[in-house]
This record gives sequence, C-alpha cells and structure tokens, in this order.
Amino acid sequence: MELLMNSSVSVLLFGVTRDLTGQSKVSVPLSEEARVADLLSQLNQQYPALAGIRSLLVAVNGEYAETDQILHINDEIALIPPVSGG
Amino acid sequence: MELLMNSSVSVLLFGVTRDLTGQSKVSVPLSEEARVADLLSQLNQQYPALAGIRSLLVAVNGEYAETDQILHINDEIALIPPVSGG
Amino acid sequence: MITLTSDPIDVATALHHLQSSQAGAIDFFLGVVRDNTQQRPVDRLEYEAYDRMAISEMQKIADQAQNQWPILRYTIIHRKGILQVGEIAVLIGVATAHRADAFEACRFIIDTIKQTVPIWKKEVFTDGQQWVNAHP
Amino acid sequence: MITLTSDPIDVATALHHLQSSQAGAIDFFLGVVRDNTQQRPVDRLEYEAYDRMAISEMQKIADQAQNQWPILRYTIIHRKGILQVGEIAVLIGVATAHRADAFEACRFIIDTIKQTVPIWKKEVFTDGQQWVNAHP
Repeated sequence: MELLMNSSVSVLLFGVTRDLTGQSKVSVPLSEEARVADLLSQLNQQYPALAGIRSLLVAVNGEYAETDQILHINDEIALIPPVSGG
Repeated sequence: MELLMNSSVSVLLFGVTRDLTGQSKVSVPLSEEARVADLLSQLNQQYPALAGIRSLLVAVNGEYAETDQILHINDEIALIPPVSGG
Repeated sequence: MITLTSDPIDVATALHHLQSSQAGAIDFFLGVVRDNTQQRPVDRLEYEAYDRMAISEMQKIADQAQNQWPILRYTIIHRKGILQVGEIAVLIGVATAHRADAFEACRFIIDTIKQTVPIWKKEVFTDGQQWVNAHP
Repeated sequence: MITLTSDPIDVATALHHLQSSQAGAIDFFLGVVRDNTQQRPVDRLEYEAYDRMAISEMQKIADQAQNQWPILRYTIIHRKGILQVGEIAVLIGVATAHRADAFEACRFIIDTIKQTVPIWKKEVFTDGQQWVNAHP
C-alpha cells in the first residue's frame, strides 16, 4: 500500500459530525506516515465545531483504529461520533 | 362454614397423582377439625403409590395451604404434585 | 393480560397487547417444546392445569412483578393440552420504558411460574413417558 | 442472521428464522420508539448507519455471543431511516436449549450493540432535535 505523501484522505462523516460540518465526506490534507491522531488534530483545526462532541473515534477500512495507526491513501476512513443505536 | 364431622371431602387430582390413582377426584373420610396434614396422611394410606412422589402440597379454595390449616366440608381441595409449567 | 389456553399462542397478537407509546423496551420470552430431554427423543408434551388456581397464581406473579418494576404492559400466555415439537408452551411479554426492567421482570415471571403455578407437563418419549419433576 | 434495513421489522418473520427443534427457549428483545425522552415529547427518531461497519460490528457481537453461550439460532435486525413512535428500532432474538442462556445472550447482544455499533439516532422533538449521546 502507498503511504501518504503530502496528499489528502477522504473522511466519511455521520450523525452529529455530518450536521456540524454540513458534509458527509471531507478531504483532509495529511503528510506522509500520518497517523490517526494527526488526522484528528487536523480535523479539529479545520472544523472547530467538532470540539463540542463528547468523543470522536476513527475507523479505518471498517475497523476501529488506535490513535497510532498509520493511514494510507486508499484506506476507507470514517469519523465515528458517540454511537446511539438500539 | 360447617366443620367436618366424621364426614368426607372431595380432593381434586392432577398430573402424576391422577395417573397413579386412576382418578381425577377422590373422596377422603376425615374427622371433625381435620387439618391438611391429616388429609395427606389419610391419602397416603388410601393410595400408597403417592409415596413415590417427590412432594405433595394441598390447595384449599385455590390457595396453597399450610399443613395446620383446618378443612371445611365445602372447601375446594386439590392435591398439588411438583409443578412443571413453562 | 393473563391467558391459559388450548389454542396455539400467536406472538403478533401478544405484541399488539403490549403496545404503549411510552414503551422503549419489550422483552419476550417463549418456552418452546424441544425434541429431546437429556438426549432422549421427545415425541410431544402434554400440559395439564388446575385452571382457576393456575390463573390466580399467574396473577399473583404479575402483581408482584408490577410492584418490583415499572411495567407499562405485560402479557402472560400459557398453553395447555397436547403440544408438538416447536410449539410455544408459554409466552411472557413485558413492556417498560427502559430495557433492564423488561429483561429482569420477564425473567422473574418465567422463573416464578415454573416454581408456583399448578401446571404439569408430561413428556411423551418414543419409548415411554414421565411427569416432569414428579419423582425424586 | 444480521440485517440492517429501512423496512419495518416483522416479529413473526424473525421468529420463523429462530425455529429449531432443539430450542426450548427463545428470548426476544425489541427496542421501540417511545413518545418521550425525560418527559420531553418525541415526534420521531431518525437513524443513520455506517452500513458496512455496522453490519461487521454486529457480526462480531454475534460471534462473541456464540462463543460465550450455546446458541442454536439468533437474529439481529436493526432499522434505519425515520421511525415513528411505536415502531421497532431493533430486534434481537436468541434461541437456546435452556432459558438462562437465551436471556443472558440476548441482553449481552443489545447492551454491546449500544456501545460499539456505528449507528446514530437523532431525537426529533416538537421543539428541536438532538443526536443522542453526542454532547457531554
């Protein structure tokens, strides 16, 4: 898999994050070897309104990711606000 | 209510007790002021096969009765072998 | 609603009785006739009840559950007569605002029914039969 | 069987999927849309899911439940889209030989769904709306 090289990733948004940004998918510029933590801080900078959410997790290719996981350009990345199914 | 005076009571039988006696209702002779315990010993004497049952309770007028409860001739009396509903 | 019946138990009807606009949780327990008891093949079950007392004992259990949990609606349906494998012998349904109450009340009701309600079942095997719990 | 659907949930169909001749107990949990949240009148709920991950997370929960309890059959159905008061949002059904396992597995599944599955609901009140759990 190709590493990120001053490129950007697409991030899927749902629920409150979609409402706060007004978008269901956003593009986030990231440097090579960026990790989940980098993505989160970049997103919080780009969309200050996200700071009001109780917690934000990241899913990579349909699995919850740790904050130190490295992102790749072809990953399917999603932001997961607090779930409330059931 | 009239007390039992060398009279008899009818006892409803269900499940294993009905099968063992071959009857769904039996008549049991009882003296005046007879109690549930007296009924049970009389029944065991009359139908020795009942001794093989794990436990026998008595219901009087649709309620579980203690062994010292006094029986009256118009009571609806039932023998309750171990229940197994559900 | 408490019912003792010889007719098949219908889950959709029971659900209809449990509807309440305040209900957020419904727990249903179904006791079903299974094809074996400790590996011995079961052909059918025969349920017998002391009707008046079975109903009043089930009512006591429902009253006690309503004292212990904030129950919006409940339904208890017990079947009697001959039941084939796969048929529903008992249905307990409890509707509450929140789910913990529904689970706990439903389980209390079925556990207590099995202890106190004068209903008896005979297991009919391919090679014999026995009244459940009757003998030591 | 795991389903994420925009269609109304049908209990009779779910029951049919749970049939097993070895099943003695079936526990069903239904999560229903109630007409209020802490006394505030609810008009409707809007459910949204990250579909692929919601299904895979529900599958993980079902797998874990099958490792912990002797489950004969199960069904998990979660609704998405707009739901009115009284509609079923989620149905969990578990069939086992004995009742304790059915109750425990069913409760584990619904409790865990609420913690890990990427589905979100918005409560739409008569005077506003909010994504449940979103804010501190």
